[in-house]
Amino acid sequence: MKESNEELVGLLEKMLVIREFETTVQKHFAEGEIPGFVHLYLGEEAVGVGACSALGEEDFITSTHRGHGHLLARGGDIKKMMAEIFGKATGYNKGKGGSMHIADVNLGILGANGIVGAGLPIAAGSGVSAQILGKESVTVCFFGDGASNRGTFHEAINMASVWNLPVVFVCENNMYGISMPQYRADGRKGQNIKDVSDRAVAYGISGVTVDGNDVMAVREAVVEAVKKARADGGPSLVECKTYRHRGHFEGDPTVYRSDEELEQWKKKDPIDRFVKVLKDQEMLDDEGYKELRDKVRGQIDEALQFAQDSPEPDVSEVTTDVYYGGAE
Amino acid sequence: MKESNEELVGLLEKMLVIREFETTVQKHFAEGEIPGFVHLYLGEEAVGVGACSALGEEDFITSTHRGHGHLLARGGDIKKMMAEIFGKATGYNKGKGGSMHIADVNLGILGANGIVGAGLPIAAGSGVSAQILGKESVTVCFFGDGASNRGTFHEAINMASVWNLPVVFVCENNMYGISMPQYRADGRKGQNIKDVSDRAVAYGISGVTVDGNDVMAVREAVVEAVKKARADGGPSLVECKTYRHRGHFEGDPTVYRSDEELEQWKKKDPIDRFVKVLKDQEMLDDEGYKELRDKVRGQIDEALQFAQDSPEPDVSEVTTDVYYGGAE
Amino acid sequence: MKKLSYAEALRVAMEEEMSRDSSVFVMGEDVGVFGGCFGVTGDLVEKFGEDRVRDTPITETAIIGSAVGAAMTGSRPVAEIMFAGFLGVPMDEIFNQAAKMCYMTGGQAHVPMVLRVPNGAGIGAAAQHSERTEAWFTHIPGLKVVYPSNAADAKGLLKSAIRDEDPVMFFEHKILYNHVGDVPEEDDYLVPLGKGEIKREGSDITIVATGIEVSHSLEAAEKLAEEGIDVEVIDPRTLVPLDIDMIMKSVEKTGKLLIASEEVKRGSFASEIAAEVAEEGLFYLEQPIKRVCAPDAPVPFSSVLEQAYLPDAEKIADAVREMF
Amino acid sequence: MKKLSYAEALRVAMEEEMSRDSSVFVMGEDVGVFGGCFGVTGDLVEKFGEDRVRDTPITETAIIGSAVGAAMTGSRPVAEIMFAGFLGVPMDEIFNQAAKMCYMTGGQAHVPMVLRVPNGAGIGAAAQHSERTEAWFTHIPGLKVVYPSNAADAKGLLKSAIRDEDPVMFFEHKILYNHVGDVPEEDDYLVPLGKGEIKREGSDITIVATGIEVSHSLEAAEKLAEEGIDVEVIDPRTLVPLDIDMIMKSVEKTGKLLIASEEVKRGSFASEIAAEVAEEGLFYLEQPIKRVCAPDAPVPFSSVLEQAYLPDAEKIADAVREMF
Ligand SMILES: Cc1ncc(C[n+]2csc(CCOP(=O)(O)OP(=O)(O)O)c2C)c(N)n1
Ligand SMILES: Cc1ncc(C[n+]2csc(CCOP(=O)(O)OP(=O)(O)O)c2C)c(N)n1
Ligand SMILES: [Mg+2]
Ligand SMILES: [Mg+2]
Repeated sequence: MKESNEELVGLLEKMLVIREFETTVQKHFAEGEIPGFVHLYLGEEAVGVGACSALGEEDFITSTHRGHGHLLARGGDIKKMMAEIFGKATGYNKGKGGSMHIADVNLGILGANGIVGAGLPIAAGSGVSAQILGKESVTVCFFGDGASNRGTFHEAINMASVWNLPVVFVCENNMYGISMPQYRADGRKGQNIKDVSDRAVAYGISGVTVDGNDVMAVREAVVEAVKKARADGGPSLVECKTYRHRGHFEGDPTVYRSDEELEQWKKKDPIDRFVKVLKDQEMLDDEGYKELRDKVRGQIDEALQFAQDSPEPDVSEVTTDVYYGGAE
Repeated sequence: MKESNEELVGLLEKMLVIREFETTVQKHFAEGEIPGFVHLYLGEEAVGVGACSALGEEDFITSTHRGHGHLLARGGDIKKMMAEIFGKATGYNKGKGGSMHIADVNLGILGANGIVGAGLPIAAGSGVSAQILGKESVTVCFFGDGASNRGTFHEAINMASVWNLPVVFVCENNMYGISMPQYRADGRKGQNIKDVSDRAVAYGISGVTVDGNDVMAVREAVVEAVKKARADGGPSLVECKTYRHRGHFEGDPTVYRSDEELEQWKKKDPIDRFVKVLKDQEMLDDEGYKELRDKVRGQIDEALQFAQDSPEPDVSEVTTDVYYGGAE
Repeated sequence: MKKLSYAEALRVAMEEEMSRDSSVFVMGEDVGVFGGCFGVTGDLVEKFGEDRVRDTPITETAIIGSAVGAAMTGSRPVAEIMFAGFLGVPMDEIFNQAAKMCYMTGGQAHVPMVLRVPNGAGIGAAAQHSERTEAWFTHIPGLKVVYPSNAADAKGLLKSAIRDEDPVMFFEHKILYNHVGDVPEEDDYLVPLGKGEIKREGSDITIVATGIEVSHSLEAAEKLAEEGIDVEVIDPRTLVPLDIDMIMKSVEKTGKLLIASEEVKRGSFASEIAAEVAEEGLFYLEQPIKRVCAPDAPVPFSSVLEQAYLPDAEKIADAVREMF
Repeated sequence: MKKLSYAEALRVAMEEEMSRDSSVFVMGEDVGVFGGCFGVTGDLVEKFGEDRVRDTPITETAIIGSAVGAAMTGSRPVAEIMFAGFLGVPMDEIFNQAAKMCYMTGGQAHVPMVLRVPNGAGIGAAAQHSERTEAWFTHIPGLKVVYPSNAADAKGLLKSAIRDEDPVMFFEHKILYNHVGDVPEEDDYLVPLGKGEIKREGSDITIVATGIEVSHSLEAAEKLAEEGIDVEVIDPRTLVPLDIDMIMKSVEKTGKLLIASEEVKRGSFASEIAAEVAEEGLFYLEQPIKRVCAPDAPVPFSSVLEQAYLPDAEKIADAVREMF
């Protein structure tokens, strides 16, 4: 696969959109403008962007509680997203869902999800639809290392395997589920294996581990898996090792991890790395990068303004949308 | 390990008890004397007997919907068992539980269970108790191939692994979960792997597959796993390949499997095989075997008589035992 | 009209809807060659193939979770969970995914799926295979809850449920499976969700019942008629949406309300109906409301205990007599 | 007496019981070094070590399933599920294992475990992190269901729950965690399960409320007192067993009953209380019973919508006014 210049810079732009979006959300959450919980994707941008770059229009994704990055990577509308996070009437979900539930069904985004591990069976079902309706769509399912310890992981991947469903299970192993390390030789741990991808064996499917801070590595692995799924080759498991720069949610004092660890990972920042790659290959120069960042910042500022200026939902909305076909 | 003559003949006797018990239940279920569902263990005797022979008094087992054999192997009282299956006041559970819920808590039998896969987390909890209370008990957890596709399998074994719990997970792979083949190259299947024990990799524990119709093979594998667990070596997974001679429950016409398949497996009958071993080693002769069988039959007849003669529970029992500490 | 059992009527409903709409498919444990644990799916797999009649592993969370995903992406799954007692297993998928998806997404997504579940006691299946769990689901906004009491309603309601745009919990009483009744043969025979039916008109007391209790109540009504008590039996048919108007009108007429349900009493849907009437129709009542339910205990195994546990025509009639 | 927050009172209860009885242990997600998602377990892990304060993987079914196994074999687990909205995940383990074990085994086994769960809305946590799900559990015989409304009760009830021989669902309202109150320091301070408390005496109307609604009801009562309406506020403290006598006596005295609950109305425990009174205390009632609950909808995210959704002192007072 040979990507064009534009494609590659496009990947960087998507990562920058996420970076700036999340930084803005962080700031305004701290200022008390955003209710509820916010789980930021800062540091993990390469996973969402790399994986979504492998998908076409007819494809689907399922997302998680840490979902802003997935939605933005898939091309979600920045304004509607920001407005939703602010709980405004103009948001994707009319302010009813918030950060943990943003969806854009028209873009094939089957929703962020507040229940850890809930996306895996939903993704399997999306795969079933492809078979029932005779479509070529592939579904990418994002989930965390912590989620891989839930029964839904086991049941959904097993189902996908025995039915040969066109689903790519993308594990974002950011080393922690809240305070629980995914693996450590000694002490508390979520699981007793170093690589989540080892679990693929249990279902007779292929599993790989890639550097989740390398957008091209993620992209390559997911492109491969999507190709296989589309050719009726069934599901795969792709583990991406990465790290969240912020706490689990905003407000988490992160007592369970060391500053050194964070610093090590910041040196592997996916954006810095990819900028360097593009510069080395002379696809981008300092000026170009600056322009790109300014453009992205402009978009985010606009989205922020839009969110702040948007009206609150009308209280009559409390009881609408409980049923799709209208009221009971 | 070198077993004495008595020990070996004891294993045979236990298997015969199960065989005769189940055959009697089968007959009286057909005659309409037993309510509800009955899942027989005929053909799988070597698993329960081999595994339970590895346990001491302080140890525990969890059982399944197909639990008669486990309870008998663990030394359950034949009369109380038969009476329970008949729903009588003299049964283990006062007639309140029936075939799917027989328990003998004093023998460390934490209950048969009508929910497939429910025993695995319970067994993990029993392992936690050993750690909390500082005991050396080991828990053997029986479950089926079908159960290994439930989320509880995944969650319980993962927990057992990260906490290094003294639990031996014994999978009775009888090739089917009701009508669903555990594995087949083509067509419907419960899972996409030939050996359930391959799943041990996903938890970083050891997994082995043994001939489940060979009581000594089962015994050996479980003795090993128990020894390891007792020495703080953590959990293991032991898969025993076997086959049920009867349908899933009594009344199942078994349209999903062939007569030839059944015949093949009947040739591998665990009792016939073990009798032959004992005879070859001159530990048993025809006469001894006949005596043993007659003795067992006598016990079962007695138990049957006891069950049939026992009174029905008093209707006041409907609302007792809802709470242990007495009524609300 | 054709004589069909309740189980056959359900199968016919699925067959007709699968023929009508190629996005409808069936999935569950042993629904294929085995024909379903209670024989309801029967020979559907022969007619529609393994792609549309999907045998699943033992995997209730994935069954319901994948049904949600399938329904969100254009298919119409009809999923079976083998016993209502197993509904705790996929409870999160029902509660947090199926039921809330439309609301949480601000109406973008919807989940047109049906979850068929055999429920109820009476066959000696003991505590984990005999439960009535419908009350939980009436407490979950976003779900519809259906419970047919006879073969014709079984067909008409299941077809409506499959065509509905929202997730429907569809309860079927095991004892009813073999009940035979006249079933309209038209393939557009639909019973709308939210419309109850007066199964027997009467002027002295209102009995509200669903599922098997409708039969018990009608039997009790016959006995009581001989004693001069004229019973009205109302079958709401769907618990959500509930035809509360029909119940209120009847109570206004009779002045007395008894709710018959095999559920354990505390927290039951029988309690919900009582609460509704105590809130909106209190002044119609000449007598305290009566709930004839199972006691607050799990279902016992022994047939003697099970019989003592379950409400039946005799217990309903006795309770009515106490109100006169 | 000592001023403690509700959260601190809960921690103290656990600490005292763990010191008293070495078979008591705590487990759940992030209950160790993280101190619990809402800080309730705090520094327990420093005091008792990782063996007795166990951080689990994300594994709710195994948490509850293993708690059942541990309780059956001599330990006393206090398990935490992070949000009441996640209770669908281990529902089978609660319903089919914890609750029924004693009955199914004919009284041989018992399951002395406590399941602590933060519940309720008010922090903008949206549809999957704000639910009130206690009604489900009141419909499950074999469970006890507890819900403290203040710090002292929190301590006394949790200690009783840990000492109880049966499985206890212990609900804690998130908004209450920071409420500070006087808490008895004695380490044998127990509030018995099944005993309600009259939190305010009054003669004109009875309000029954639990958890956060007790505060709302007391606030409403103060306002109404100025208007000449004398409100009695009853906090049953445990839903199962329920102190129905206390409620009946109060309704007999006041002739009016309002139940305030943040639950969605249909199928709520508010409905159960209404049904009980409509059945056993109908003739005490001068007015229809009123349930002030959340509407039948999931919890919305936007703060404006969430506020409109939730009952509060104002809404309770308004409903009371309508009854006079
Ligand atoms: C079923 C369930 N259990 C627990 C939680 C609480 N919770 C929210 S996020 C989280 C950690 C998830 O870890 P991981 O899957 O690794 O994702 P990450 O947050 O690291 O991106 C937990 C425990 C939840 N939302 N759902
Ligand atoms: C959670 C759950 N799902 C489904 C069932 C219905 N059921 C009872 S036994 C059984 C098959 C179990 O297969 P397996 O675990 O292989 O045990 P086997 O019957 O073969 O001994 C099924 C599906 C159940 N009891 N519990
Ligand atoms: Mg993680
Ligand atoms: Mg099997």
